[in-house]
Formats: sequence, C-alpha cells, structure tokens
Amino acid sequence: MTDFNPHIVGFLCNWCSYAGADLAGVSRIQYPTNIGVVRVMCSSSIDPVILIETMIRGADGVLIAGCHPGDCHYDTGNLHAERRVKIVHRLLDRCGLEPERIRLEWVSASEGSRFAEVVDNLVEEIRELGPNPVAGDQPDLDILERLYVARNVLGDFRLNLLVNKEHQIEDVSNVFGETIPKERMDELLDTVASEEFNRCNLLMLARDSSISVQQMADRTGLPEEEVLDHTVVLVDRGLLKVDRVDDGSPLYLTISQDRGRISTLPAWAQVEKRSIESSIRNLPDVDETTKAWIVRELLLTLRCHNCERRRSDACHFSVCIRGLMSGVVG
Amino acid sequence: MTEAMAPAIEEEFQPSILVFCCNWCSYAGADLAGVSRLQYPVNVKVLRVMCSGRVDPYFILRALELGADGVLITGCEIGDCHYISGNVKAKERIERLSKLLDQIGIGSDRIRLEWIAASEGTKFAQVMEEFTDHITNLGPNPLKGSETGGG
Amino acid sequence: MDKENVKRLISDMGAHDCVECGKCTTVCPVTRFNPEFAPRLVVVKALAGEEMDLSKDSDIWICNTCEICNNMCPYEVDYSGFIRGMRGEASREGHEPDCSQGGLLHAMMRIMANSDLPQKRLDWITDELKLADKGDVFLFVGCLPQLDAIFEGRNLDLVETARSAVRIMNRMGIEPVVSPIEKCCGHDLNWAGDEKNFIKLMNHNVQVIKDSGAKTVVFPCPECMRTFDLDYQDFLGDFDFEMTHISEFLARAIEEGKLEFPENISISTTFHDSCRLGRHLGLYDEPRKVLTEIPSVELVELEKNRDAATCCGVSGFMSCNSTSKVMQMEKMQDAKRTEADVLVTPCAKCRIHLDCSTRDETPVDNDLINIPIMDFTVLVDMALRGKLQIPDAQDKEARMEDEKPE
Amino acid sequence: MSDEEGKIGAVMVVGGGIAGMQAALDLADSGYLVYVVDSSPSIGGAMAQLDKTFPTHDCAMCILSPKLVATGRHQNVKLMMASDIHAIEGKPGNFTVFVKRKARYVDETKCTGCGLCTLRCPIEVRDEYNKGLKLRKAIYLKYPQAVPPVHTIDRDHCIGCGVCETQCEAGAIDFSGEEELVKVDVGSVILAPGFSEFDPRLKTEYGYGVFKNVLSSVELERMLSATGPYRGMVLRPSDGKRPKRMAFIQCVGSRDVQVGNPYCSSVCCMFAVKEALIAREHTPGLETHIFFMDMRAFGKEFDEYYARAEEEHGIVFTRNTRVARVSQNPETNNLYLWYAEHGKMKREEFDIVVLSIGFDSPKDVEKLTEKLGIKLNKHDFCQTDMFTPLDTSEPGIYVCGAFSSPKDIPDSVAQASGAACRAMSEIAGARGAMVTVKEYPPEIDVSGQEPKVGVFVCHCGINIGGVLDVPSLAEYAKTLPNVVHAEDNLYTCSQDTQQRISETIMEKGLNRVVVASCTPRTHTTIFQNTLMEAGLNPHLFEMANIRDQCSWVHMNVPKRATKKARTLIRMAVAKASLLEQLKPAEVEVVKSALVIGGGLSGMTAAVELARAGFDAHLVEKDSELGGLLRRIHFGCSGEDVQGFLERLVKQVEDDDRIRVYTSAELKEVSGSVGDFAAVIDSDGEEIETHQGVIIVATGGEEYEPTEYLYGKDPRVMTQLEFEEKLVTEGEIDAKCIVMVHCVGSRTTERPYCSRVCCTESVKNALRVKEMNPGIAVYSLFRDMRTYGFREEFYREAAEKGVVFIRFLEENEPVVSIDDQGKLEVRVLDDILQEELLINPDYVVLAAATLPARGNEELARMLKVPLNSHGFFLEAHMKLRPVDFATDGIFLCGLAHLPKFFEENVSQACGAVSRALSILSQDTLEGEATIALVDESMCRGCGVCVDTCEFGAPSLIMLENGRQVSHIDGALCKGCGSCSVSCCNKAITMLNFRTDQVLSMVESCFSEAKTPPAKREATVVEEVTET
Repeated sequence: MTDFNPHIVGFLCNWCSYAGADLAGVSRIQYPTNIGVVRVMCSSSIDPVILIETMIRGADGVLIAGCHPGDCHYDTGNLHAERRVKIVHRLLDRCGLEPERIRLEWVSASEGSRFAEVVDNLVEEIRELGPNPVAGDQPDLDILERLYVARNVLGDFRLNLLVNKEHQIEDVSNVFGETIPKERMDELLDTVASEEFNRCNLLMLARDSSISVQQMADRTGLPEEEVLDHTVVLVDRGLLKVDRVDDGSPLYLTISQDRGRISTLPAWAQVEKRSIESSIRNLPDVDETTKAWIVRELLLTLRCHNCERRRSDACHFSVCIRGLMSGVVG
Repeated sequence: MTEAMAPAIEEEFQPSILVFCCNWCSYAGADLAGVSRLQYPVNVKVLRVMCSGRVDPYFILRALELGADGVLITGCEIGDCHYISGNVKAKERIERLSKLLDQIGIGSDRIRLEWIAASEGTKFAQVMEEFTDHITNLGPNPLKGSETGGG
Repeated sequence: MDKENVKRLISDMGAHDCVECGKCTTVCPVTRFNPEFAPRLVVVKALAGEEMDLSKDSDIWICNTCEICNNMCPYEVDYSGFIRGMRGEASREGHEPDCSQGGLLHAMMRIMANSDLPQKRLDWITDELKLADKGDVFLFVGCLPQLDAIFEGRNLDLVETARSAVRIMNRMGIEPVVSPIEKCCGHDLNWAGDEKNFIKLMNHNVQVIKDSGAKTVVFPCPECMRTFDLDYQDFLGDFDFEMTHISEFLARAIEEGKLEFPENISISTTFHDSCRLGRHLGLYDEPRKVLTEIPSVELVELEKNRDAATCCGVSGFMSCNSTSKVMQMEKMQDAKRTEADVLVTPCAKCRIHLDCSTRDETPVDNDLINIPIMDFTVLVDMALRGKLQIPDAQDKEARMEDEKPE
Repeated sequence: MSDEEGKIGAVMVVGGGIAGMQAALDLADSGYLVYVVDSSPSIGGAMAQLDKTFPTHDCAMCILSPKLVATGRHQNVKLMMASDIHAIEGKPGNFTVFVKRKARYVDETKCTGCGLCTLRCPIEVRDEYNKGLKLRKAIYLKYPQAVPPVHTIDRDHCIGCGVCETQCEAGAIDFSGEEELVKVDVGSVILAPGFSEFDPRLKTEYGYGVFKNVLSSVELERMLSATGPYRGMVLRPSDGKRPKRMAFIQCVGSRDVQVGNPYCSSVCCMFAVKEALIAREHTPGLETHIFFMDMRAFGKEFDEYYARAEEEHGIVFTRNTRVARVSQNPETNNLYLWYAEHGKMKREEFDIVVLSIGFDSPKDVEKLTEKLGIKLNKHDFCQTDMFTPLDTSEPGIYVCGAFSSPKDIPDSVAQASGAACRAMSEIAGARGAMVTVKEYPPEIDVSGQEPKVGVFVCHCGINIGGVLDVPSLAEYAKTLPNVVHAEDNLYTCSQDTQQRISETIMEKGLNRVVVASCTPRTHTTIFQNTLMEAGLNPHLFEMANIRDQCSWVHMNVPKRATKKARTLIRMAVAKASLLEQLKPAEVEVVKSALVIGGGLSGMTAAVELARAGFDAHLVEKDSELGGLLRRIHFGCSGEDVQGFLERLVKQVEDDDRIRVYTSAELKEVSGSVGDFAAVIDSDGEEIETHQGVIIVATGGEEYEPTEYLYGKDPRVMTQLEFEEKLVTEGEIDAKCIVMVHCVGSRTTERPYCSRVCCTESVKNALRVKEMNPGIAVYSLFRDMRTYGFREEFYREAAEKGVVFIRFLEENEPVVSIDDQGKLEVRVLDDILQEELLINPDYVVLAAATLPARGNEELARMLKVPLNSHGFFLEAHMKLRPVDFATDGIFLCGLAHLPKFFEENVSQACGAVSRALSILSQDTLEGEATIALVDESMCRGCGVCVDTCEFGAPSLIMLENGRQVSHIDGALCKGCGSCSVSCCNKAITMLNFRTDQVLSMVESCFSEAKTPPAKREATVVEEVTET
C-alpha cells in the first residue's frame, strides 16, 4: 500500500533530540514531511496516557526522542521515559496494535543526520505496518475500546507508581536500602499491567448492563476463575457491584464513577473542561456519548487522585492537545 | 442519583424518619452497613438505646406529634437479646401502640418493628431503604405544621 | 409565675375568704397518707404572693382534685378551681406533669386537638345495636375505645359500657346518635392546665353535637359529663341541648316506666361514688335509685359514701403514686367489708385505677380486696337482659397470665 | 519485682487465639501482668476466620470482638505481636523468657488503623486469612476488626517503593525496624498455640488443588463470611456460578492412620453441619449432602442441632461411607464422588465438594517444645495425663486449647480459664505485685454548674472529611444552645488530640463533651478515659456517629449527608446538656467461696481455691465425698482412679482452708455477687455462711434403664455395674457379651448425647478382651462418639476382635429370654441389612447420665436457669461456659453437661479462675448506668420485679408500712425494660433518662425551634472565638 502517507507525531526533548532536529535543518538534511513535532522539556515529561491518546487521535506512529542515557539534562528523565514506553508497548500489544508504531530513540544534540535517519526509517516501517486502524471515519471500534481501556489503566495510580519507581528501586535503592533485581520488577510490571488491563476491560463490559462471570470470560477470552478473582478485587475497590442474582450466578454492574465528584469540580477544572470541550468538538464524527465519556475520562486524569489538586503536567497536557489538533489532524 | 442531578426533585417530599437502635444488635448492624459502605437513604436518623425494651410508646407518639413522618424500632432477633427478653416486651408494647395509632387516625403503618442482628449490615440498609420508600409513598405526617409543641 | 394571673385567680376562686381553719387539710385523702402535702398551705402561699416552683414535682400536681375540700370548706373556697388555675399558669411556663403511661394519654389528646385525622373509633359497634346519624338523643362515647387499646392487657372491655347504653336505649325505642368524628372531651388537658388545646377540643365537640341536632346528650362517663356541663358552659355559656349522665337518664326512664326488669337475677352490690359524679355534679341519688329499682339487687353502702367517699386515687393520669395506692387499698377493703358480690362504679377511669391496684403486689392480704368490679351501665343492661356475668376478681396471678407472651 | 520467695506476679501466654485471650483476661482481671506472645501480627487466632459458630449460629466476630477489644486495651495485658519464644531459663515461679520480635515497620503507638496506606500500596498478595480467595496488599491489616488495629509490612513481598509512608498522615511508618530480642521475667507460662489445618493435598484421591471446585472447609467458611471474597455468596471458584449441589466429605486427615492422624479432630462433624445450614441460607435451592462415618454430636444441644438439620432443614446425611475418590468432568468442572453403599460402588455428581479437614499440631511445634523442653505425645500434640490435663511435662508450664487435644470453642475457653487458675496457683503470693493501677486527678463536682458543652468534630482522615463539610459542622455546633467550644480535628482518637481535648476541658471549664466521629460501641471508653484525665466524670460524654452511620453510607449525597450530620450533632448536644455525673455502686467482696457438690469437680475447685489462698465451704449431700467418681475404678489407659480419689479426699479434708459439710443441704441463698449469704443444713444443724462467689458442681446420676429387661434379669446391667463386677471379681466366666449403646440418651424424652458412654463401653470391652481374648464382645451402637484421642481405644478394640454393629434409631435391638432361659438379642445390622441373633451371657447397657435430682430446687434458690434437659444453662454457650448470667455464680462438672474426668478437672479449674477474678478484688464496681426508683412515686405494684430477668428489683417494706420497689445496683444491667413497664414512671434509667431521650427526639425534628421553654432558663454565654 505504497500511496499511504503516515501521520507521525514526534515528541522531541528540548535539550538533545530537538536540537538534533534543528541541526538536521541547519545542515539541510532532508527527511520525510510526515512528522509533526512537539517540543517537550524532557522525554520523561510525556505521560504514557498521551501516547495512547495520540494513537486514539489517529496518529499512525509516534516517535519519542530523548538524550542518550547519562546525557539527560535532568539526570534520569530518559531512564523513566524508557520504562514508560516499555509499558505502553505492552499495552498496545494487548490492544491489538503493533507496538512498533511507538518508537523510543536516543538522539543527541549533535546527531542531526541520525535524527533524519530515524525519521526516515520510522516512516518506512509505519508505511509497511499500514494506517492506524482507529484513524479515519470507520475506526475499528474493538481496538478503539481497548485503547480507551489502556488509557484508563495508564491513568490509574497503581501502574503509574510502579513505572515511576522502577528506576529508583532497580538502580538506586528502595526504602530498605536494597535494590530489587530487574527480572523481578519486569515480571511484576507485566502482571500488574495485564491485571489492570483485564480489570478495566471488565469494568467497560459491565458498564451498561449487568453481566455474569461466564459472559465476561467469553467476551474477553480470559479463564473464568481469573475473571472471578478480578471481580472480587473490583467489588472491594467499590468499582463493581452485584446488581442481581438470576438462577445460576450473580450479575455484576459497574458502579458509575461520577460519585458526585464531577459535579463538585473546583473552579479551575470547570475552565479546563470548557477549553477541552471546545477543542474536541472537531474530532472525527464520534458520537456524543463517547465524546462526553472522553471529556470525563480526560478530566479524571487531569486531577491528582491523591489530593485532587491540579496535576503539574495537566497544563502541559492541554498544550499538547492543542498542538496535536493543529499539527496532525488539521 | 448524584447531588447535581437531584435539584429537580429537591422540593419533592423528603420524609424525616427516627430509628431507635439497640446498642448490642441493630446499632452494630448499622455500623457494619457503614463499614461495608452500603448506601441507604439519608432521611433516617438513629437514636441509640441500650435495649429495644427501653423504647417507651410515649417516645414514639411524641416523635409523631413533633412531626416525624415515620418511626422505626429495631432490636435483636428473639432469643438473641443481651438482656434475654427486652425485645419480647418491645414487641407487645408496639402492637398495643399500633392499635391506638389506628384508632386516632395517624395509622399504624407510620411505625414499624424490625429485628436486625449485629451481623446483618445488608439487612439494615435494605430495611432503611424499604421503610423510607414506604413512608415516601404514604406522604408527610398530617400533624406536621400544627404547632402541637406540647405544653 | 405571673403575679397578676395569680391575683385574679385568687379573687375568682374566692380564696380570700380562706381563714386557714385547716378543715380542708383534715379531710384531704392525699394528706392523710402524704403528710408533706396540705391544700391549705398551697392557698396560703399564693395569698402571701410567694414565688412558687411550678415544675413537675411541685405540690399543685399531687392534688387529686376530688373536691372533698370544696365540699367541706365552710367559706366555699373553690380549692380545686384554684389548683386548676395554678396548673394553667404552670403549663404556660412550659411545665408538664409526670403522667402515668408516660404521658401517652395527654399526647393523644393533644394530637386529637390539633388535627382532623380520620378516626377509626366505631369498631366496637356490633350489628345488633341500632344507631342513627341524626336524632334527638346523642350518646357521647368519649375515649372508651382508646382506653381499651392502651389497657388492652387488662381486658377490661371498657367499651361494653357504650354497647350497654345503646342496648338499653334501643330497648326504650331510642336510636341514639353516635358520631364517628367525636373527639376526647379534653377533661385531662383541662385539669393539666393546657387551656389552648382544651378549647380546640371543646369547640370541635360542641359543633359535632350541634350538627347532629340532638336535644339531649347522654354521657356514660362522669368526667365527660362534668367537662361538658361545667367547663364547656363556663366558656360558651348555656347550651340549648340538655346534658344528662346515664344514671339520671335511666332513673328518669324507670320513673316513666319505660324499663322493667325481669325477676330472675339476685345480686348484692355496693356503689363507688366517683368524685366527678358525686361532689362535682351532685348526682348521688340517681345511680342509687336505679340500682335499688332493679328487683333482687341489694345495695349495701360503703362505710365512706356519697360526699364522704374517698377518691379512686388518680385523676387525669397525673397523680398516680404511693399515696393513690394506699387510697385504693382502703377503698377495696371498704368494698370487701360490705360482703357485696360486686363493687359497681359509674366511671371507666375509676374502674381502670381500682382494677390496677388489685392486680399489683399488694401489702394487704389478697382476700381482703378481691371483690370484682363492674361498670354501672353494664350491670343495668345485664339486669334488663336477665343474664348476669360477674367478672372474676383480678389479682397478681391474673396479671402475670395476661402479660405472658403467647 | 517479686514477693519473698522470688515468685514473679506475671504470666506469659503463648498464642493469642480464643484460648490465649480467655486465659490472659482471667489472669489480668485477677491482678497478674500478662504478656501475650503471638507469631501473627494481631490476636484472634482461628476463630477470627469463622463466619458463624455452631450450634447457636452466633456471628463469630460479634461474640469475639468484645474479647478482642478487652484484651487489646486491658491495663495489665501487654501484646507482643509477630513474636516467638527464643529461649527460656529459670524455675517455676521465676522464669526468664527471651522473645524474638520480628520487625513490623509500623509504630504501634502511632498507627490508628485507618487503612489509607493499603489503598495506595501497588503490591497485591494472596491473603492467607481468606485462604487465598482474596488479595491483600503488602502493607495490611490481618482482618478488619484486628486488634491491635496496627498494620504490618510483609517484607517478603514489599518492593520498598515507600508510597505507604507518603500516605500515612499519622507518620507511623518507619522502615528502619529490625528484629529484636526481648528479655521478659514471668512466673508461669501457658501454651495456647492452637492447631494447624491438615493440608488436604496429602489426600491426593480427593483432588484438592487439582480440581478447582474442591474446597477445604475453612475456604468455604471464608466464602460464607460477609467480609469474605464474595461478601457471603457461595460461588464455584471455577466459573463464579452458584452451586446447586454441595457435598461434604468428613474425616479428611482425621481417623486416618495412612496420613499419620489416627485421632478424631472432634469438631469437623458439627462444623460441616453448620456450614451446610449456612450455605443453604445463603444459596436458595442448594442441596447439601454430608458423607460421614459417625456423626459426633456430643456437645451441649449438638444432637438436637444435628436432628433439626436432618429433619427440618433437609440436609442429606449419608451414613458410614468412606468416599473412595473424587473425579472431575473436564467441561463442566463438576465433581463425581465415588463411594460404596451396601457393597455396590456408586457415583454422584456435585457442583462443589468440601473437605472437612482435621487438626494437625501447630506449625513448627518441634522448635517450641525443644526450646521449652516439654514432651509431645505420639500425635505431636502436648503430652498431658488424665489427672492433670492442664499441666505439661515441665512444672510451671501449662497448656490449654487445641494444642492439648483437638477441641471446640467452649471446651477451649473452659480449659483456658483452667490453665489460668493453675498458672495462678504457682504464683499466688505475687498477686498484684507487678500490676499498676492508673491514677486519675480528683473528680470535679459539676452538679451545680450550668451545662457548658465542648463539641469535637472529627475528619477521620478522608473517611468523614471526604464526604461531609466538617469545618461547617464545627461552626454549626457553636450556634447550638449550651455549646461554649467547638473545633474540628484530623484524628480525634489519636493520642495527641486526646491530650489537646483534656487541656481544652480544663482551660475552658467544660463540663460536658460531645465527640462527633465514629461508633460509640468501640470508642466510648477511649474518650471517657480522656475525660477522667481532665478530672471530669466519664459519664458527662456523648457521641454522634457521623462516620459509620452518615459519611460512609451517604457518599453520593454529600450536601444532605452534612445536613443529617448537623441533626445528629444537635441531638447529641441536646442529650449532653442533660447528662449527670454518675458513680457506680460499690460492693465489698467477701474473700471466700461456696462450692455446692463434693464430687470430682467440687473437690478440685475447693483444692484450687485453697491453693490460691481463699477459704471454701464445700457442701455435699451424701455422707461422704466423691459423688459418681466412687463408682469409676480405672481410666482408659488403666489409670488408678480410686487411688486418685482417696488422695483428693484426703487433700480436701486435711486443708484447713476448706470447711466440708457432708450430708448437708443448701436451705437458702440471698444477697448478690461479692456477698452471698447461705444457710446450710448440715444433718440437722443450720449454719449461716457468707461468701463472695458460689460454684455449682452438683454432678450427675446414672440413668436407671427401664428398657432391655434391666432390673428383670441379673445378667442385664449398666456399664458402671459391669466395671465394678470386672474389678471385684477379677475375671469373668462368659463366652459372649453384648453391649448396647445410647440407652436413655438421644431419645425423644432425653434428646441429648451423654458423651461418655461410648468410650466407657470401649474401655470395658478392652478390659474383657485383656482378661480373656476368647470372649466374644458385640457392641451395638448408633454413632461411635469416641472423639479426640479416644479414637485410639476404639481402633484398638476393633483390632482385638470386638464386633461393632450399627443399628438405626427406628429398629432398636430386642433383648429377650428364650425358652431355655438364655438371653437372646436380635438386631438389624445397618451395613449388612440382615437381622442378627446373639445369645450373650451378659447384656451391658451404656446408660445415660442424668442431671442431679436437686437441680430444680437449687436453680430456683440461686435464680439461675436450667436448660430443657435439666442441666444448668450457662451465660453463653460458646464464650462463657463456666459463668451464669447472674454475676458471681459459676458452674462446672456434670451439672453443666455429662463429660469426661479430665474435662471435669479442666472446667473445675476454669470456674475457680473465673471466681478468682472477683475474689482477687477488694471492692466490685457495678454498672454505672443503672435504674433508680423514686420511692414517693412507686406504688409497689411489682411489675418491675416480674419484668427484670436479672432479679435486680425487689419489693421492700418501708418503715411507714408502704411497700416500694428497690433495685440492687450490683445486679442491674441497665437495659431499661423496667422503667418502661413501670406505669407511673417511678423508675429513671441513668444516662438514658426519659427527659434525655425526649430531648434527643425533640431536637431531631425541631430544626430551627429553640428547645422548649423550660430550658431557656440557662443563659447561653457569649461564644468566644478561639
């Protein structure tokens, strides 16, 4: 499918890869036009949620470029970015998208040509992979739904904490002064990622009508006893409830999450909400309910679960959205 | 139904209900409903007494006179009473009071007697839900607004 | 305590004429068993303008308002009126008496006064009774059904009095009016000083009777009779309809030969003069006339009878205490000493209190007081029907039996 | 410090289960310092995992948590959690124990158990408490009601991310903790480590761990519990469906030589019946089948429970079947049970199979015993003997609970009290030596003052603050009448806030305190303690429950929940303004005891009382001591019972602290706990005695059978008569003997099991086989109930050729005399389904044990209840087996229930230990919130006397001849029934007075209305802004 012209979003860290890109420009090294660049202060400031969000937005590929390990202006930013991308790759795979669509590269300020090569190589690889199935006017709704699930998982506190602490625990020391071996952490992250993904998936399934363990297992292909274990956790977290019990087994229903929080949004969130609603209006023709749902999900992630204060990267995030809108889709 | 969506029905009749709970069983059931975060209507207010046998028919009539829309008396299952037969006496007194309430026109369906064990958190929440709905359908206490006030 | 009100009360009740002769205190049954209380002292303190504590354990609430003192006072000081006035003053200050049954009765009356709820008060009517919506004769039933509900455990069947009254009237060819919307006459609230609610009940009841167009209103209960006859007319002036107690009504009916009694029952009775019937309304002879008129009904007088009769111990459910128990013991022993088969009382409330005393743990030996108690109207009705059922005397075992849960 | 001979007034209790807790409470109440050492992070043991208990279906946590809270907060109990014994030195009365305390990484004094850390911890671990059916976090509380409510970090799973520290607002987490060794000096040690569950994997034929839907009984128990994985629903682990048919397989890991557990675990039969009943309650339409060999329902009211389960609740009992194996249908995950019935192999399909697993000795018990040097028996349980069931092989170290032999909760509790008594006897001199009494400042008399209420509204972290607008509640409180101070704080129950509250009380002269936070049921005593520290009477305190009954249950409507909280606070303030200071009644304790009944239990109790330093009056109706024990000659292992009896009687008669009254009867008893007056008629002579407590040990009698030709033919005798015959005649000339079980027991007239006769029959059968193996012995039984280690004797008898024939209740054996005058016994063998005919030389009947004849009369005299069979009814069947509902009277021996020799001794010591908790105090404090009679109002009608279950009110004659009621402060429990039944309200209930309750009712419905006129008299001072 040679005439496919992929859209690629590039997040370039200000100190190394952005400078590398400039150098390519100064030295007039040509590279394909498909990449839309967003300058970020450090590769670690990109919330994995944004990566999934970009894919939802229809980007065919994403490039994250940061400084080589050790060169990072903020010392360990790139190491965090590396671990975050690894998690996003895992989740993309679960969503049925090729993980190679999101690529992490180290490009130092002096590697102008390397930047061009990377872009070139990435465009080629994406061209082979073909367009993003959720882009365009007939998005593959199954993958889209799973992307939303992935987005929820990445928005959740548990996975984020582990990803962010991974470097500290593996390389420096945990609170007991020891380090945890890499294999154990990877294995832990694997299980946590898949557990949380499955759980969010179950929550999505049980959102509209109450559904039994058997039905959930058929829809997700998970073994029934694992689904049962997940329902136990979700009931304890207050996210799922037993709606009713018909002949054989209990039917579970997701407890709507608005719990009165949205209605009592602090002032700044109201402002944020209006700005996002306006910018999202020109999304490809997604129906109203999904739109409302996206707004609510975005708002949920905007606020820190902990203290409900505004998260530091939120403003940054809204800037990216505006950038994305104009850069890629426009 | 969240707070934001409730304003439309705010003026709608919200009954205020007094619940007598016995310290050993139904009050513990209420606490267990709390610990398990079971949601039930906000119209019910609990008054703790040591035993359902302590609830004097006059307390109930006085509550109705002051405008209570419903009064719920809860205690231990028969045979479980910490004081052996407090609940048996409560049952007799409530039956007698019900007859009087029917006669003077308030109607005995404004009050109800329920046994709730310390381990029945879910039952507590259900009873609160059922009784609130029942009183909501029954409508406000006819004595409300008249300044009986007593003495 | 509002000084002006007390001053006006003292002059209204003629309390100035009190010469402190102390006769009232000597005859007062309460003082006999409770030395700290003296009617005279209450009046003297008020006269001296002393600031009196009117809360629930003050002296004004201990008085049984049995009017023995009024009866005895050479200078006609209306002592019970004075007490009622003081209680009105106390009620205005927010004080409430300590009532038996926890104040259930007063609460019920207050509720009735302040609402027009659809009452279910005619369940006692059986098919054989013939009644009318409109008519000359109005039977004021009062609180008999409610009292039966509250004292259900005692199975006194107080409402049989109303049934008997209707049967007797039907026998006389009269179909009395019994109103479904009639309310409590407010006697207890009146004597507790709650004037505000008493007036509401009064207006309602008078209106009900006016609407029924009745010419004579018959009262089985002396308290209702006194409240209508004296207190209502104090406020509203004389009524155009005639008010009679059931005993007067029957006495007149017997005189006019409307009632004949079959020969076949023989019973010896003794009669308890309820304070309201006797001293308040002066009806001593009528009940006696009816009883003696029934052939083979022998009437033995109590040692203390007519205007010297002691009170049944409690009035308006307010003053039930250790003193009233001793009074009741004495009354029952008097009745037993007459060796009559049954003690007849015209008032449902006296019957409740006397029955309650025999069912208690009694300091005196049980067979000194185990005389059965019957209602006056029920006895007359039974006599007319020739079927006599003397209820068995109540004692502690009976009470234990009633209270055992089924 | 210690007394003269160096005895230390402290005891170490190893194990914090129900037995450990009971022993600790008894010791602490009797003036000893107690160290409770438990390897798990909080006490509660196995009972904490139970949902309901048999046979009463009480909720286990409801009856356990009062004991948990009492142990957790007792002045004299020190909890040493997550600790084990490292080593022990010294001699009885003066031990030094080295305790190894694992690191918990959470400071016990700071952690309030709020659980915010667990919310954020990323690590999920299989929860052992819920048998792996649920997940817990790396930082966790063992179970919601755990005591002490302190979280623990599970170091093996924790990756050390540190998020819990960031979440903990109490700053209680400290990662630097490490293992420490603590030296503790104690006088005696009590071992109560409990048991460990048999691992059902060892029974491979049942497929546990392979087939998903094969559960252990404890896993099912967790499913049934409301705090379990499915909140009380029973679901098949394979597919989350509700089961339709459930099978219970009994004796998994019990009565099984193959796996090394030849003994019977005593509780699994009743446990299975209870689970079957509760599972049916939770799952409508569930069919439950129990496959068992013998249904061992030997405890109090167990047999009726078993009969009701079968007849009323339709539980299917499949008798004498040993399930061969379990297989699975791969598609449906259903299970097939293979078992033999009447010789044919049968297969039945079930959704769920539950294995009733037996008891093993506690984990790493070898380490414990080798450190303490105590001997174990061949089943690895603690070695004890018949005469001293509570002592281990090491003097000064005692044992109780499941570690001595598998037993259920009531027996464990009775044994725990017994062990406490034995432990005390060793260090009687050092009572009270190491115990500190908390000093409080003198109490300020506030009776004259105007009510000045202080209101403290709690955030409880986000539990309340997350839903209710707490600051506005505090502001609102300021506007209420009589409130002079109101504030809100993060954790009102934390140590520092408590300190600030008592300072505020003193500084502002508050004389009433209202705390708006969580449930008064658990927190009242904490705040009352704070009031006392500020010199205020503890009863000037009221709580508004705005957490469990407001913020937690109205999360979705925060505005209206805040409005409700305002009402709750207004109600609490209204009542607080009317609270009075109350002084509980005090009773002098007479330091002696009355023991009724001179059998084994009575004598043991008297000896233990004397050893603890108190006088005992022992009343025996026969002319000599011993009771039923006089007719028992040897124990199952040949112990010389009569020799022991002589020594015991001599010990009783020689002890000058024990006054013995033989052929004596109790005429009359009056008074209440602390001072009972008794009139004893000792053969004609009337003696008045005064004592602080009474122990009922009236024993039991053997049933005089009327069946099976007893009394008509000398060759038919009871087991006791047969035992006497064996001992006196030395040998027996017979070729064949038939023994018949359940004679007079488990009938419609006496529907209880007499517990001891199965083992008594086996004992005699073994003695016969020992004398002459040639004699044929047939034992006709309905259920062999040789529970615990007695199972060994049953196996031994079978091996020695005793023929055991089971018959069903409906076709009882028939004993007759044939034409040649020989005895003839016909019986239908339930297994072979044929009728057997035997001509024995003797027929020996296992006669029932009846309650002593004088029980009715004594019960009326002491005003204590009997149960439907005529035995005495204890206060609580599970947790107070040796107490009566009336304080100060205790119960032990056959008077409570027929039981074995060693169980009688344990229960007698238990009764003494309970009695010592009263005798060891000089004065007793009654309830403070009791009923008071206004004598001027009281008519002496006696209604209150009939209403009260505790005999507190009684009618007295005043000097002026009036009869009025008087309420005995020591007996009144404060329930309030009498005050309502009193027609003219002469009885006021302190702390719940009518006007107090009415003030709450009025303030609940009068939003704006200022309280009625009569309270306007109190002028509200100008509220000063703090």
